[in-house]
Amino acid sequence: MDTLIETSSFLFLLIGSFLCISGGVGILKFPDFYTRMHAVGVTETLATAMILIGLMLQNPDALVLLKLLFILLLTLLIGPTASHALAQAAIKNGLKPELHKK
Amino acid sequence: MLTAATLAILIVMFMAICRVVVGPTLYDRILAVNMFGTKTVLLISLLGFVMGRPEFLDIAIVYSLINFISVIAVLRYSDSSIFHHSKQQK
Amino acid sequence: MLLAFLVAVALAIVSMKDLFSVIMLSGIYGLLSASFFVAMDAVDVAFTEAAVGAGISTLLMLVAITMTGRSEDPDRHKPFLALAVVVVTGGLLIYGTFDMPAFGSAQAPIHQQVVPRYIQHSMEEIGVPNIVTSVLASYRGFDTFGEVVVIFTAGMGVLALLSVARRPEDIAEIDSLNDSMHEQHLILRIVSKMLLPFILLFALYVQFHGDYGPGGGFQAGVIFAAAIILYAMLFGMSTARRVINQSFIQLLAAAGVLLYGSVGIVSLLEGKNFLDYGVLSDDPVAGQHLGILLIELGVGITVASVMVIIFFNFAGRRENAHSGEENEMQNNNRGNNKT
Amino acid sequence: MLMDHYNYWIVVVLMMTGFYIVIAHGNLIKKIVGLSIFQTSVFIFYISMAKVEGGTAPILEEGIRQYSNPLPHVLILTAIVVGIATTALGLALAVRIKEAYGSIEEEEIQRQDNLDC
Repeated sequence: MDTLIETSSFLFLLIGSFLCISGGVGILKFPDFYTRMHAVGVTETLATAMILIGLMLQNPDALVLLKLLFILLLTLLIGPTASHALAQAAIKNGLKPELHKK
Repeated sequence: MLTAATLAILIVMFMAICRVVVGPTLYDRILAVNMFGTKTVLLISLLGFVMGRPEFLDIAIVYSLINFISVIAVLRYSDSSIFHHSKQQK
Repeated sequence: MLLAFLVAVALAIVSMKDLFSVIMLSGIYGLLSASFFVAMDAVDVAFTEAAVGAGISTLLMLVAITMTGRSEDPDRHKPFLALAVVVVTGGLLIYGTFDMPAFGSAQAPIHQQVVPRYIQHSMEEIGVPNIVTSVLASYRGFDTFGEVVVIFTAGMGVLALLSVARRPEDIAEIDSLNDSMHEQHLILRIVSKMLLPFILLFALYVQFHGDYGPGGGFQAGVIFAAAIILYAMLFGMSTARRVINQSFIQLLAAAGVLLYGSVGIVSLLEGKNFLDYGVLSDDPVAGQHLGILLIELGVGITVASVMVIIFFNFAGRRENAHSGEENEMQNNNRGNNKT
Repeated sequence: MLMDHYNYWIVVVLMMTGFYIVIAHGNLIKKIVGLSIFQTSVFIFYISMAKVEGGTAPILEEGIRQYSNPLPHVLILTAIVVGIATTALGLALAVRIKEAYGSIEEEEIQRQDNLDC
């Protein structure tokens, strides 16, 4: 039974870190602010969730699980709101997305 | 496996720093700071597991809160500070 | 590894022109140094550095920047002389580090004299697992008392420097300005409405959890202040002032220091020296617990109220700078449409 | 051998960058940032001295024998909070200077001082 947990947590961590790296590459490569914003917004929340779940499987101690759950809920709540606020402020201050790019 | 994940996160943090230094517009920098914050939250929880001390998670919670508050503060004051600043040039 | 990042960020700060990105970088610098402290097993310190170094100092600098303009003129007077001085001092210091003990070696002199005593005896004498809190509160109670007074005076200093005389009609002016600006942050307000009780609760958890895990008066105070600042930012200064008015906060700051001092005096009256809590209840270890809890509470109250005072004054000064200009614009508008 | 003193060299390099910022830059706010860099490097110096190889965080638990040294942590804890208090005061002064002199560049302020006296 625990080998199953072990492999699944291993898998989660792997996918999580891969998503993280894709987010990192996204923030460097994408030409325009809004595309970068998209890359970071998506991977940030998902990768954090993946890695946290991977950590949860790692160690079934009650208190730790509770705290990890807190962090997970918090990031799920905070991530999108921060990106929303950022986009709203950017548009309001006249940062026009470049639509005509090839 | 944990160390591999911490290494991955360190690389991503380095990318975020490059974006902050290079970032043309102001909002790129705020975006990179936000991303950096969430990655440090992950790094700390991973470090907590690597070192076997679970109290690190309190710090991770505080981190995500502070990161959220500073991003909101930056946005709240950036639009009015530009407004304030541009008026002086008029 | 982390240290290499730190150096990179520091060098970037040197080369940056635009002050805004300098503050961004100083935020990242604080975050990085806090995660370095975590790697170095300094749990409490990472906690404080995260809450203070990354959070509050970036915030304060930001508010200061909105008043003092963002650009920084690039002239550097005689940089090479400065560079030379810096390089020389750096060389001497590095030369100094050669006879330092290797990093992380257990035989280093610092670990020999006092520390083993603390590690062995702190459990029986004070019964608090977190040695850092026990040393902070009871072994070195007097220093922490002095430090709380330092924070209090800093708060009073900022109050004296920046407190703005509120003319009655001025308040109406600022209220109209504030409420108009905050209508459009709708989503943020809802999310922070959900988040605020959680942050306040977490601050209390940190406050009373200081004995067993990382935490304590300072960190709890800063988190508490951060929650209030978030509220003040999103719902406007005037509403925040109505919820927590200025004089009450100043009273609270003084009360924190008073609480701390009174605990000391009580143990003085009982015949022991100034801050020896063993006396507070019949058996000494329970006395220590009680003493530490009260001390942490006093510290937490002072730190929270001083941070709020500092932020309110900074933001108040900024609102005033804004409304000052609004008045001029309105005056000259009124002026020219009258003519 | 090289790794032993790596931490201390990094601390010295950080200290020097902070020192350089304070000396070479005219802008007051930039100087305050330089000071905070200088300060944080001192903290890092203390904490890296406190680390014991294989020691864990100074919170007593049964099975663990080897702890990192808790004393520098206490010192740094108070130092950080005092540091934030001084930074707040410095910023408050910078704001008042801006209102009094109209700019926070060192030369500008000195020029106006020479004019007054």
